[in-house]
Amino acid sequence: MSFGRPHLRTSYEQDSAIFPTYFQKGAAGLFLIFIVLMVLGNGAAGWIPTWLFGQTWLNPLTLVLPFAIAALGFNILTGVTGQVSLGHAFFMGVGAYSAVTLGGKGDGGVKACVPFADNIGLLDKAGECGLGLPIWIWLPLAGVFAALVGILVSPAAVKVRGLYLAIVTVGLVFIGLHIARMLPEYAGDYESGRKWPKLDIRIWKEEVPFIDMNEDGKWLGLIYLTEEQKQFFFLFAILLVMMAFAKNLVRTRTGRALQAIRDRDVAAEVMGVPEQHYKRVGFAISSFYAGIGGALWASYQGRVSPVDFSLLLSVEFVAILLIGGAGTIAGTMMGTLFVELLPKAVEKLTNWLSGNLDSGGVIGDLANIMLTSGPGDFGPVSTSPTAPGWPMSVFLWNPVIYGVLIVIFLIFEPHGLFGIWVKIRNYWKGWPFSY
Amino acid sequence: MLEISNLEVVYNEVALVLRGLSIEVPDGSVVALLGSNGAGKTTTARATTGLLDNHEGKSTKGTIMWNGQDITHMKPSSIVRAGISQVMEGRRCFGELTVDENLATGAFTNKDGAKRNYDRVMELFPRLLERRKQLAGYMSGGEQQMLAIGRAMMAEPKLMILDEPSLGLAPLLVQQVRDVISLINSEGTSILLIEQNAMMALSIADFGYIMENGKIVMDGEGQKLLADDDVKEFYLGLHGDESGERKSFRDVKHYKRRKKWAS
Amino acid sequence: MSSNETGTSKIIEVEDITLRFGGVTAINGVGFHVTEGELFAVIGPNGAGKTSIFNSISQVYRPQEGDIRWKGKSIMGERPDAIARLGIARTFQNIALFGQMTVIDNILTGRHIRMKNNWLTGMAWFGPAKKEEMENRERVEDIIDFLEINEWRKHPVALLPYGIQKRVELGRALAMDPELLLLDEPVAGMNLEETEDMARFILDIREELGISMILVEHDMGLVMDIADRILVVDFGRPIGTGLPKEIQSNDDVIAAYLGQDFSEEISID
Amino acid sequence: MKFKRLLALFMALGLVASACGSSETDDGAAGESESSATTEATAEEETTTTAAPAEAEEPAAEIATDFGVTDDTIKVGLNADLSGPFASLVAEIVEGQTVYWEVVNANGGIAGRQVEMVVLDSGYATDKGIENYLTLAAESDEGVAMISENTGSPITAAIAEDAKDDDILVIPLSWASLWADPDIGPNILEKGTNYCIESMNGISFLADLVTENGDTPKLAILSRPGEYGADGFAGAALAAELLDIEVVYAAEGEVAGDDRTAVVTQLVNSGANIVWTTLTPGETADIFGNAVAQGFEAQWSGNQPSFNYLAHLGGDLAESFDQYWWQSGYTVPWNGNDSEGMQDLVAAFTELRPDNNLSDVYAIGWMEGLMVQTVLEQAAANGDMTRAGIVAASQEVTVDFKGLGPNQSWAGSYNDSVVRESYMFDADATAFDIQPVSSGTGSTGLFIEKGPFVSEIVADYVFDGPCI
Amino acid sequence: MIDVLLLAQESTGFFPTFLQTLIKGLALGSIYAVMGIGFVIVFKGTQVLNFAAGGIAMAGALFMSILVNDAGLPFLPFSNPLAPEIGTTPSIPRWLINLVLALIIAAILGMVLERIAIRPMIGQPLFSMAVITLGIETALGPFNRDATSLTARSLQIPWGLEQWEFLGAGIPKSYVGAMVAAVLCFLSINLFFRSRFGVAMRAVAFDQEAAQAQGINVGRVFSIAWGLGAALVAVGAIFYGMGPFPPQGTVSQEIHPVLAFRVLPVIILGGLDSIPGALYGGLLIASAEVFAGQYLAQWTSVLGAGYSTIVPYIVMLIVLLVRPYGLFGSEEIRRV
Repeated sequence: MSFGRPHLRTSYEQDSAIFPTYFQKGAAGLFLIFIVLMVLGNGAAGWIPTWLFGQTWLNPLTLVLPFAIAALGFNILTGVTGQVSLGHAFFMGVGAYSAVTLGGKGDGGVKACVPFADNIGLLDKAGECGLGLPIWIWLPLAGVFAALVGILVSPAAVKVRGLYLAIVTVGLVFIGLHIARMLPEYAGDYESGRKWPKLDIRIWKEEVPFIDMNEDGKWLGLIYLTEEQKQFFFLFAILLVMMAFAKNLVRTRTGRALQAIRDRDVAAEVMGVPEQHYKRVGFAISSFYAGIGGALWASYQGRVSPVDFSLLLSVEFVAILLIGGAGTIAGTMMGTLFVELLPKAVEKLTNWLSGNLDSGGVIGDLANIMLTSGPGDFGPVSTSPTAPGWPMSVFLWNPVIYGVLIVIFLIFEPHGLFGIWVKIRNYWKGWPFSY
Repeated sequence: MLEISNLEVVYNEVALVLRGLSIEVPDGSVVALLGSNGAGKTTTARATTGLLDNHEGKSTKGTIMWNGQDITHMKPSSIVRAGISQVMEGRRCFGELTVDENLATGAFTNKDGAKRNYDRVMELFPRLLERRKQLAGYMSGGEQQMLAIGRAMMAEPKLMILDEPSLGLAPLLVQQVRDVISLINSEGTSILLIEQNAMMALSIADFGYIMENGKIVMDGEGQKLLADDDVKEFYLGLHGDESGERKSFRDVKHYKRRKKWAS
Repeated sequence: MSSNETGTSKIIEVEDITLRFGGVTAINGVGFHVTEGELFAVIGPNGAGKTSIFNSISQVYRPQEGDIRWKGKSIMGERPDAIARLGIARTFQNIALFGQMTVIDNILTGRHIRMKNNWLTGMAWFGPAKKEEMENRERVEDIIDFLEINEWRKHPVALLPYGIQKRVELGRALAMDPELLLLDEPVAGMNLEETEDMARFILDIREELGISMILVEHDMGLVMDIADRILVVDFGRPIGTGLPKEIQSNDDVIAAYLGQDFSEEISID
Repeated sequence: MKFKRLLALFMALGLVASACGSSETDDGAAGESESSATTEATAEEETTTTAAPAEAEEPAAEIATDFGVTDDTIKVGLNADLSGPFASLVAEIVEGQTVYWEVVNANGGIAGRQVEMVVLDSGYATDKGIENYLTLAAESDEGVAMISENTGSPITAAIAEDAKDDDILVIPLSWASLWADPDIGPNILEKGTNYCIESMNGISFLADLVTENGDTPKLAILSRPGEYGADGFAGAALAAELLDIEVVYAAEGEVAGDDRTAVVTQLVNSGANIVWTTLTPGETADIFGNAVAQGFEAQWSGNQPSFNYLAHLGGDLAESFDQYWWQSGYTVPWNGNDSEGMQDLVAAFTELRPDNNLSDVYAIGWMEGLMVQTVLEQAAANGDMTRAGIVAASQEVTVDFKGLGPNQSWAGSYNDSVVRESYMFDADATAFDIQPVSSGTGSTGLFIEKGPFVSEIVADYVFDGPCI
Repeated sequence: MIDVLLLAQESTGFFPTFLQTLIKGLALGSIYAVMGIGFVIVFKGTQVLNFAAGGIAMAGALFMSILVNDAGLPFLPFSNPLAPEIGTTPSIPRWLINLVLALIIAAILGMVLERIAIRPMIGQPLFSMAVITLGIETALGPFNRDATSLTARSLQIPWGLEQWEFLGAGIPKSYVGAMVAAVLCFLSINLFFRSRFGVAMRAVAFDQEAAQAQGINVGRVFSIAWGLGAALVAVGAIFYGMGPFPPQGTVSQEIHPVLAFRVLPVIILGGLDSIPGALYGGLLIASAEVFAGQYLAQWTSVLGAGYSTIVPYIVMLIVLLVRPYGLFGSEEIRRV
């Protein structure tokens, strides 16, 4: 078509493509290749994560992926539809527990799946409900169940607006936590939880999985991968599909309706967009993503407890949205990476600084200012992880940093990392004529 | 005396709304500032009373001097203390407060004179006295306009800026507002009257300015402006062509048309 | 169809509606009808209840009394989106565009009721959804072309100048392929040139598409020139209906609204 | 993998590194807390500084290693709650272990190697705990040789199976009776008496007390949800059955959330004269305080973390606790006795942490240190300090806790390896006085009333598996 | 098991239990109401839903415990002259003076937070402002937890667990204390709203720019709103730290931060901007919670342990299904 003029688009189809120009297509492709190389442990692509997060960086990075999926859902509800929810953790929980009920191992048979089985005398002792179904059943259904629960609570949720909705969804999280306590046959022990099905792909309930994600080895007889690499690629592929879905949603009729409700709800209704219906759709789709994210997260972790689906988890998504930039998919990805990897990076950085305490030079000085290695020193961060009181250990500083970042981003860069990226891009677009 | 010279105001760091505006309000006079929608009249009022911040606006050039003091970048509360009060466009009474409480907010900077000024307002607007315990939100537009003017009087200003006091009022009430303004002026308060209703404003103004696109395009004594042909055409809404008759909007169509709509 | 030969069948009838909020009566027994292809104007001072009439027609507010009929069928109690699907489009006094969306997306949102793809087909993109999106995109480009806002196509509307926003809003309403268009102060705050442009768009829409319109406007010049019939309201009460000429000479209207010497003082707000 | 081992062997043969490294770090690190959070960077630095050939104390070459053990360092990992609900407690336990290693390292370390702690914070969140475990158990330079402390039953339950797969030894900071069961946690090296046995001993003690006063014991059991609550409750119920005590109120797993009004009402109305709790300190304070306020009189005790001398003897309820509470435990308190272990501990803290406040729980960290040292030395003696080798060594040792608690070994069946002794402490509000270690005075207010003792029911009971 | 429970229920009379439950409901309701008013004042003054109230409240309780326990003050060169002797419970007047001091410090904390984080955001969407407070809450948490980890943070309540006997029911002095505190707070807030600054605050709440045009220093009004809001939630937290309430005279890092979230249903029911609403909402929600906790206890094995703590949220959801703007909130007119 028109290689020489990248901005000239010759059809509407081209104009509304995800990556409209050849340059963008190429950049996206290169980025994908970079990620693959990085995960395969290629030296050239791998030094940054190693330097920042240490040798075992692949684990934290893989952990980001389920969060990214859930964050996409949060973005659809809060960034695109404009409905402020603090209940995302609840829907992640619904997805996760649907997954473990369908795919996990149970010890009480089908009887254990009846709520309060032991109270009404079906079973002598509380058992765990698990049907042991394969991933291609439990994963989509985890999303579907979460979406259904989303629709179930929507009568209360679509009626209230703004901050009222935020508070209602706070209530949802607390109620969800309590339901988990009421129903140990699904949720397992309140504090230690239960075991989730592994990510292995089975055709049905056979012993040896069709594709094994938990052993090093050749994948489909093609390429040798470690267990961590397999899991990363599998989750990454799911994330890409979910990203494509989200992008498609936003650029079609439904997505526009959702955005219209966000920007002007009354005007949207007068334009023929039924507000409550689309809020419900937004809620359901968002919950679907949360469910998938929650199921994959729990499955990758192997075990999570009900208490992990707390308000703090919801707040994490708010931080992701704000730090990344609301309403955009690229921003959501940046936000997730930033928020999920930040604590780890801060820990490593502190360790690195404390290693350089006595090295002199700029780094040594910085370390001396920041760190307290013993009494009489006044740095705010204690090098000892155990010293109580002031100065605080890096573990306590992490949430502080995270909270302060939310504040700083909101005050100084409301468009988040994505906004910063756009500014940089525009600067270079105009270069050398930066105005 | 209020002197605004070469004032430039920018909103959101991009939109230049005032482009070198200069006006004067001598002590004891009524000055009218006229212009169409978007000319920058309200911006002028905001700049003078320090309310630009609320709208992401900033005065980038020029000065506003009040009796020899530079008030360009002063806080609104200091400006009110210095003796300038504004009656904002759309009245902006505190609907959930009673009439008395509304007046009390006006006396925020002038605790000492509160009683005296309260009596003066009530004398001027007996209607307010009848309704002193009523919530302002339930009053009619005309009463609210009286309340807004009364509220501004509570600070005992030396200059009162009125932004579109006739807006949305029935012709009869416009008449009343005009009389009240004259009365306040006669007691020694200077008035800067910002209006779209040029007829009403110029009929009581000692001096008038007409602004367009953020600049003064014409000025002169009130009666003189009223008689001006251009003023008649553009600010009294009498569009005209050479023949002196209004051009119908039905005739403006098509001359720019390039493409047929539905084919 | 020329502007003088308006159709005879009533497209919408408003019958003695009364709307109250708490203790305030916003509309008090207003009634009128609009025939096919007619340009009907509603005038009156600020706060007279003009916008409330629009809100009642689009059922954002529900009048307590009276009836509104669309082609003979009552639409009272319908939801706003259902009204839109009947073919009633509107613009807003204080622009109500979707600020963060681009011009294209805003107008495409107007196509909402004329499109069918849902969240499922939309997510899949390939197939019917894509085809439909492209077809409607073409239609939107026609509107953009008509309103002469090509250069703003990809800008988020919140960043556009006021006059352009007004046009986008008109475009969004047009995209709904309406049979009745409610225009709420389309030229408020515009200078003469912009007003002329808008007048031209309104007349074109009317002549070429035959869409009936109800116009709320302060600019007496515009109203008197282009409206077929005029309703005057004050304090929620109707004080006169008729041809522009009749209105200009109606004593009640002059007393309550226009003022004694209308020929000299046309634009009283 | 093979290549790496060969390389390690080669380096060990060629460089003979250990002694010099340890003597150098002795000077630098002995008195500073810095060494507790030793990092990758310092580790690298040490390797380079020790590159110069020096005399070896013993040939390191014979010891096989895989992860976490180099020629001059041994990394042990702690998956600790340093920001969550148990942070104050766990921080002091970690401190106990830290000081222990400072002393050991100053004396030449283990098998000529310095012990490095890698401390990660779980905040008592299962997900974070699992992430930490994955980091610690990584099969790379960052992995550790064993995990010397893993806070909490939930997180221990969550990683138990992985620890088995990874063949890595874990010492839990949790006393559920599960961990001693080879089927559940073959690699979980439980320390001390489990909740179940503690409940049995404690209820025997309380029952005797009531019987001596001529009353018939009537028992109320209060437990919270979760492994901890379930295990403590199971022990209490078992004790009631074996001692033939009437259970007048059993709130099994019913204590949760903030409002415990109903539990208090039922407890007060039950007429119990013995109360056994398996709760958190906050829950204990609430129920105990409300019950006492309503005139309820009984002999109270509960599993170890039900009671916290700081909160309970330092708060408004101090006198009531003094009057009605007996604390159960399985390590001696700060001024509990003059055993060798306690003297070592106090001496080390007086020298290395003079400003720290005295605490009962340093002993727990100290004992973890003793366990790890014993196991690692056995592994070194076996010539196999691979993770698997360490696990194997743990089955061969008996740890001498030097009077801080009953000695312990982990070989044999469940019934053989469980620890049956526990202590009962008297809470004394007037003695409670927290002072810096260096002052030499002060007290946590807990004094040994009885113990270490084994109640009859525990001595006779055959444990064929965990109580839950 | 259930047989045992039924026996237990019968052994005390119905009426004393009922009375005791009612009084507890009123006391807890007073605390919820006071904290609710704290939320409402901040919302009225600055249009911010203060999710950081939990952190501020707990910090306030910590200030109190520092004042009544330690002679010195952290980071300050001078000591607290009114501190009771170490290890002794202060007399009631001395305790009250320290309470006022603690509230002043909490108010200063609120003002500082407002100045740093809220002031730059004035005029932004409600959502952004609320989220900023979520950030503050997250950042405050570790400081609070760090402070509680040092030693037990007793509040040295002078009346401890003492109670009066009344018609067979034990009525703890703390409950009465909470009610008295609530009444005082309610009255003084009402008085405040009639004062010059109170009228100014209401004016700012209604129309910020118009208030500015009257010469009202909007910044100072914001400061006062946050100061008052912080002090009120601190009152709630300190009185919740008393005797028969769960933390039993100490500042609890498990309960105190969550307390504010339990108040959210209260202000939803009462309406974000209604002071009487907060009062009624607080009493209603707390009564529901306390009565459910007392009278549904037989069903604990089915309802789940600790079920009473989610009663507020359930009540909130049910009410919102029927009335989307709460019981006392007024329905907004949707403007186009």
